[in-house]
Amino acid sequence: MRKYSVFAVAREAMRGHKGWEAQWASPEPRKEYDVVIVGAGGHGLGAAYYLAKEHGITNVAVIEKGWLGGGNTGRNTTIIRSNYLYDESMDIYEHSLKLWEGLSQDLNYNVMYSPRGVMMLSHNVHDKQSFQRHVHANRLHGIDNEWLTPEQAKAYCPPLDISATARYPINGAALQRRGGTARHDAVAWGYARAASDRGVHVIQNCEVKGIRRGQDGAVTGVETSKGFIGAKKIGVSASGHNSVIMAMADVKLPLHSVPLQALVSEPMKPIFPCVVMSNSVHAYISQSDKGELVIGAGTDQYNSYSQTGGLQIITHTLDAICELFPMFRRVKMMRQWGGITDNTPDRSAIQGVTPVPNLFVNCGWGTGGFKATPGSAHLFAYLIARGEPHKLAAGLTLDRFRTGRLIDEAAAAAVAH
Amino acid sequence: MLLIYCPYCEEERSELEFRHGGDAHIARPANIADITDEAFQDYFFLRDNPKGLIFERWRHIHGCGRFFNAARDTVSDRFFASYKAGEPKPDLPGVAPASEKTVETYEATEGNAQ
Amino acid sequence: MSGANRIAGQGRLTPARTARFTFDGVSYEALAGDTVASALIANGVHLVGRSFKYHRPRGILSAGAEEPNALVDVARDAARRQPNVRATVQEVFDGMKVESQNRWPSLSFDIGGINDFFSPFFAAGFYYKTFMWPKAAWEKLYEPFIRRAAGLGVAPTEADPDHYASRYAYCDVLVVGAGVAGLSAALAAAEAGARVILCDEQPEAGGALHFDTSVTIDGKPGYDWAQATAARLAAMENVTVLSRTTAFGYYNHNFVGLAERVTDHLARPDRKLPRERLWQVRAKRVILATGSIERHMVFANNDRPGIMLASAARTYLNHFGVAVGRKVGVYTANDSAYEAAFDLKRAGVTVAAIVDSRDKPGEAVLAEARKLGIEVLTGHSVVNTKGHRRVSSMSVARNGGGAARWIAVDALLMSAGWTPSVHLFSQSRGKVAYDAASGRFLPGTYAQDCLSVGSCNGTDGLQATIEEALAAGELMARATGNEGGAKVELSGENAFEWSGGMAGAGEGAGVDTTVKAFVDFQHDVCAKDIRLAVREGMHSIEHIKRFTTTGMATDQGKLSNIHGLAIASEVLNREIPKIGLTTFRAPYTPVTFGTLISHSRGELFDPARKTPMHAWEEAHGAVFEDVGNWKRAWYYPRAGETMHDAVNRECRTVREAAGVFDASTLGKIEVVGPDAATFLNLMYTNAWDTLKPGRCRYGIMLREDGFVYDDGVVGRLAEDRFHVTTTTGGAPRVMHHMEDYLQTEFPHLKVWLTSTTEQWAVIAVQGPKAREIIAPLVEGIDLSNEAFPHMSVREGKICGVPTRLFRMSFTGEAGYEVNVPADYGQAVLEAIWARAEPLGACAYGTETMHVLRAEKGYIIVGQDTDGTVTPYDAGVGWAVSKKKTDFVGIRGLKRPDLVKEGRKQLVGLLTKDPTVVLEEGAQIVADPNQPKPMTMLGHVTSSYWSENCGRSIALALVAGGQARMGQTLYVPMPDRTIAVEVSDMVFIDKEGGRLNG
Amino acid sequence: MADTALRLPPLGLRHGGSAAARVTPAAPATRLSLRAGPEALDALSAAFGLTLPTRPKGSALANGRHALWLGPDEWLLIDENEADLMAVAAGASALHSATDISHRNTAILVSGPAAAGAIASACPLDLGNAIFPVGAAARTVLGKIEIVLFRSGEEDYRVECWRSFAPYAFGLLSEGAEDAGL
Repeated sequence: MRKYSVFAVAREAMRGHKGWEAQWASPEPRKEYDVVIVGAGGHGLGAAYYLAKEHGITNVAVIEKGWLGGGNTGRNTTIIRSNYLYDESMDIYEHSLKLWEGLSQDLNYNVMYSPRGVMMLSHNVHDKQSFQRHVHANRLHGIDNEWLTPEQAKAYCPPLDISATARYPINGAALQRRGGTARHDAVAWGYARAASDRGVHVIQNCEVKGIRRGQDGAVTGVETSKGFIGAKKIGVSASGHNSVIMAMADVKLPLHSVPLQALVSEPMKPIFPCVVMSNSVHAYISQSDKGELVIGAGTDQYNSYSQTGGLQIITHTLDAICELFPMFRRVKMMRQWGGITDNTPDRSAIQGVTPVPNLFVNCGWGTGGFKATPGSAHLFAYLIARGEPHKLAAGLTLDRFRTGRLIDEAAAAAVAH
Repeated sequence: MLLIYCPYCEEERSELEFRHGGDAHIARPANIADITDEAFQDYFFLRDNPKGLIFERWRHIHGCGRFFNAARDTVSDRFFASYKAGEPKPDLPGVAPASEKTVETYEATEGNAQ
Repeated sequence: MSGANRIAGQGRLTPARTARFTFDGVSYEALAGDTVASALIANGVHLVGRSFKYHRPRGILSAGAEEPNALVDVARDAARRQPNVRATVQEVFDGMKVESQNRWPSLSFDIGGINDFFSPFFAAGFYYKTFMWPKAAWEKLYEPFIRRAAGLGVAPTEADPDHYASRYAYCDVLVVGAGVAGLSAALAAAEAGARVILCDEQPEAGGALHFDTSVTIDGKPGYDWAQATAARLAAMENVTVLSRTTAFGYYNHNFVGLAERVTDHLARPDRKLPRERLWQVRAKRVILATGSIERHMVFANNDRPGIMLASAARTYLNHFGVAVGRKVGVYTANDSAYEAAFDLKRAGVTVAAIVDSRDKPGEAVLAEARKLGIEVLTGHSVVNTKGHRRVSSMSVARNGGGAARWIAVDALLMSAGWTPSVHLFSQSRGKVAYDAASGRFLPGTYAQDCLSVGSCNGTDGLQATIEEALAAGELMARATGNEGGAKVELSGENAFEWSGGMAGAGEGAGVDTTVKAFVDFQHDVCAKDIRLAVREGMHSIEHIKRFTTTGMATDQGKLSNIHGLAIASEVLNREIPKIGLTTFRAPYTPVTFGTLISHSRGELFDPARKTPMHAWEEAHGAVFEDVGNWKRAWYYPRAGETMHDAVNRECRTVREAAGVFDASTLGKIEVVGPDAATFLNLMYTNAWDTLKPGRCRYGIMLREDGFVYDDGVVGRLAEDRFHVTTTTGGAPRVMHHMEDYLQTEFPHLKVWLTSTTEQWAVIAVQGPKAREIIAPLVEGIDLSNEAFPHMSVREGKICGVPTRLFRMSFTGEAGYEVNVPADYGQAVLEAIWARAEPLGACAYGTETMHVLRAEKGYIIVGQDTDGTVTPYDAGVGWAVSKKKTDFVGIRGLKRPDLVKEGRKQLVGLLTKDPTVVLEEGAQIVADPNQPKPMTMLGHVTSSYWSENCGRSIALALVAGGQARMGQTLYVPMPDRTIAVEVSDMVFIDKEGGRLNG
Repeated sequence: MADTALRLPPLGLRHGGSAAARVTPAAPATRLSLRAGPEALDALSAAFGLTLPTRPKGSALANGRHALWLGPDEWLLIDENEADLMAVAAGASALHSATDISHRNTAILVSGPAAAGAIASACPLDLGNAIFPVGAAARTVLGKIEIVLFRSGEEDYRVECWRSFAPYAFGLLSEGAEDAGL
């Protein structure tokens, strides 16, 4: 594979960019693979890449019913952070953050990971108690997260209104400086290119219609719109559609799928330096490299596989954004969209074995899946290769809903992912 | 924003007046104290999350206050029926139950990009 | 003179009505009704902006909402400044300040223009391939540079002083678009008696009739017919006509968002007027008459100022009376552009040539061109242009590679045909279908109750449009139960039927990878970029879009989508429908946040709930804190006191004398009915049938999974009536939770729930002198310990008004909670205060309440517990009935992990140094010297300086806490490690004697 | 014995709106949340001196006493003469639940030709004459709060809300009234 570099770009510039090759191959499926991964999002493609790179398993196909990166990978607001509360969450998100830090170099693909800082605003005593609990837990776990006074928060994010007369005045903020954003499409494309280069087949426009199992109950392959594809192992990582895929193997999961909406403003010159989240008023916002304000809205209340949602969800978020940043009332919304997230009862992901032999699942990332991409992919590859979870993902197993060992970040902190 | 028919108010009202209540027809076991951990997990956590026809609960919380059930398509968000709590699932002629064997085509949810 | 290019006798504006505005500091005159674009062209200004990436000089391309180039910054004053305004839509008002964007130091000399020179390095997606070395440089160097280069306008920096309005509206038929089709449909529906809303984004009705002067309807010139029809509709009682109103989003169940621009065209708007108004329309039926948008031609350097859509030039001439040039070239692939040439020629403008890429244009337009003496070059293409700040000539060559010749022009009009505006249809989740014959995507399968009519439906021809629209209007009216009115009939005539059109790169786009033939103007996406994307493996149109950013600019691809698709189709050698369209997303055109949020700002952003005694508290110096939506008195500082001083004084005073406290925000639910006790047995862990009327009990409520959900004191007023209290924040969800179980799991129970949170003002009077304070005010209740012991409730009167008087305590002192009907709260508090103050009592706030209850080890659900704590963990396992066979949570509570050894349990913590106050949220470890990640045993949930104990106290959730009594643990802080001892949770009056005071 | 405490209603003497839609606080009234099954309706109707409505959005009026249908077993009773409704309810022997909410709720009157428009600025209910005629009542939302809306005349509406939400409701209706009156 041709290495990407400034020199390569310069060389191509001189000859009309005629020399670039396809970033990934578009092969016809083989009869059988060692591993079939369902879902070519960041998690699935990344898992394939790490299977090839770290476990030497290259006879792998990632199958995708649409276009790769077209699910939640390409629809989210790209926030990256690891300052979660519980050990299980801190472990996996910090593992992910460390991989983010070197991902462009590892993939030879600029994913534009930008550690511009993620700041969570505290508006009342309860917020402060909760955020300080995070700050302390993070520090003792070895994760950066610091408490800022309102003045320090304003210095870090000048557009912030910290006047005491605001409806929800700001009494401090928690800041993770290593948190930030990345370019979502580049993550999918970078993994696809790097995986394809190592021999992985990325098969787009190939819809899974069934999961075939042998007499021992173990999986033998998938029925797809391109015919039967044999598989010794299957990993399912299909974000909002995990319930549907897993039902094909008669596995029921504690998931519900709801549309999560987001929007961008028209592009403007740099005005907003970091990522700001406010749980009390339900808003998060950053500015993209193109200059658009990227704003995450809430989920609709009902199960839905439609990638649209109600206008009231958007307006509710904008209420809060404009209350925090009254200057933005004259800014215009340019595009709104939705993605389908699959959510667990404790808002933490499930990654692990299933009751079906050789069928592995990676689901329930809810609204927090993007930031987990490299970490989740890396550990999912380990799970598929070894048949048992890596210790960093050992807490994310399915049995916790039976035993009650929940990882309830939401209940503990009421912090939106 | 949905327009939801409330079977008690006998008219369609804005979603703003309603709160979603999860899956319908999941009865709390009468002997709940005695069921197994697995049965409790089934009752409290595991859900079909169907793509297509779903039977779900709504509460007209800012209206008549009543819980009721509805049948809706989770792909088109179209309602097929609303009925009072306690009534059985209605017959829905012509409506296929959601099934993993008949996954919607990609275009149905995703516009027309291929 | 309102501009040298204004042609006397042309257009519909009134020459006598002028307005002055500035563009980049230069003052110009405009006519009332001008857009910024028409006024600039009238004044000979063609260079108005710079493109996003290459900073290419750009002019005005269109005359409508699809404009990608002419984006300007418009200001009324410093705070009323709006970036990224389309000059083609914005009407000029007197005193308006317009600035160009994305250029430095000036529009005509823009340093960023160097990007155009280096553009070979900035091919699509180049940034994915570079800027990776050295690693740190991305954040420090490359990204800031990219960010500064990108972006268009400058964001507002002051709070927006304008206000916005909103309106929910219902109708039988919503008609979007007031062109021929929309007006006809609205008329038919309205005459049939339907409730109709008709909206159009332009100031006046007419749509294409603004430029198409060859149309007559019912014998009138088309534009005049449109105005008359709009006026007729507006006069009808069942019709609402909204101009300057864009239907921006089509949501579920025929819910359509409209944005009405109310004052942005006015020089001195009435301050009462909102700037914009959001309409949230729920329509039984929707008729989409959204028309179509002319496409540009894709050829080399097709972006120079002065190159514009043919229909736009016609609009500027026929509506605004402005000639876009004096020697005009036309480059087209369909007949409609000929009419622009005819109109200009008739107005005295020289038409250099009509270059038609087709071999056989329509006969009628050819004949007319001949008659007017206009040279037509069929089978030719424009292959290049010259001119820096304005086009100066076009290079024309016969198709197939003939020799090119340069023709001098000062404007070049182009048309590749018309793209139906199916945006709203697509947003409604209808599926478009590709019509190969006409090369258009048209409405295919409908998902909602709507119909498309006219050119957005691919209907060509005036009379066909009228008939289709009339039929649709009537059908939709009938379908919504309207039976009135006579059938509407209309007839129209037009000079020419249009045919032709093409999509994709023209001859002049070349296959050369250096040619800049723009597909997406704003984002500088050229035909070559789309080819590159395909070469790099981007085969889905969504990949192509995201890789090249075509269609992602502020115009959202209104001009570029079809061209991009056609080029991809050609390179991939796949038919257009096999490649598909990208998804259309709302909004149709950008909508200000202010409009979307309308009233929700300041005090109307989120209700701030105040108790009935709020004014009294304010007058007595209270500082308030936010608890949920409530404003609660936090502490009452006296002159010179810090918060710490005030809280210490309040804490001491309550235990030494007494204190009064506003507890009104606690949730209250009246549970009434013969099965009330049975119901509470199911909802709480405790047993309620044993509670006698007149007595109270502390209750714990669980979720089904066994975790603590809420708590509160419940008083039994009668056999069949309970007064339940909940936490302040928990009131609504507890009510919902109880209703859920009552209605759906236990519907057989005869019991009803009513929220009474706000019926009662609650004044807690706590401390040794509590009884002395209230006794003289109370009637009908024996306050003695024997008659009215701790945890009792009585009904009687206080200060002459009814009260529910609770003998209870959240402080550990003897005390009362006086409930009175809310409107009496302040007066009763005043009466109590009049007695309390002389007795040395104080008013105290929530902070003191927190300290006092912590001294007694009383928990606060939500602070000392989170959603992972069982009653046993929280030290209130005694409240879980062992006898009951059912209550919500009984099974969840028995799950393996909830009964496991070593769970986190609530305990007391005493710092070894009593003066050190722990930080709430601080983490606890056994070994402070272990490496990170440390094993954390738990965290501090509550921590205070206790003036009454003379030391700090804390509560904490600690793994295996009960078994660690007396152990030393550590709280590592950034600057030091604090040693603590695990203790009992009760720090004061362990026997509880003070309660009976 | 202390003086009898004075009543201090939440909205005081505020006024707002526009000429076309006046917004004013209603006078104090007694209110009851009445809950009962169908078998108790006759007895309760007799006790209250009006026929409790049984149709959605229905209401009944007798001598300044309104009964508004809120749900299939729920009515809001409002007595503008401040009669003791709890005492009346206590006199009915049929099984029911009566809870005094006189002070929980407060009311705002919106009247004038633009009254419906003022309310529609924040209320998603269809207020068309055919669907919300004079006498119609419904619990619904106004902006971010819950209200009970009652149409007492062609151009007269009563907005009932909880007392702590009243300033918000009043502000919202006043803004809506200004805009609707333009």
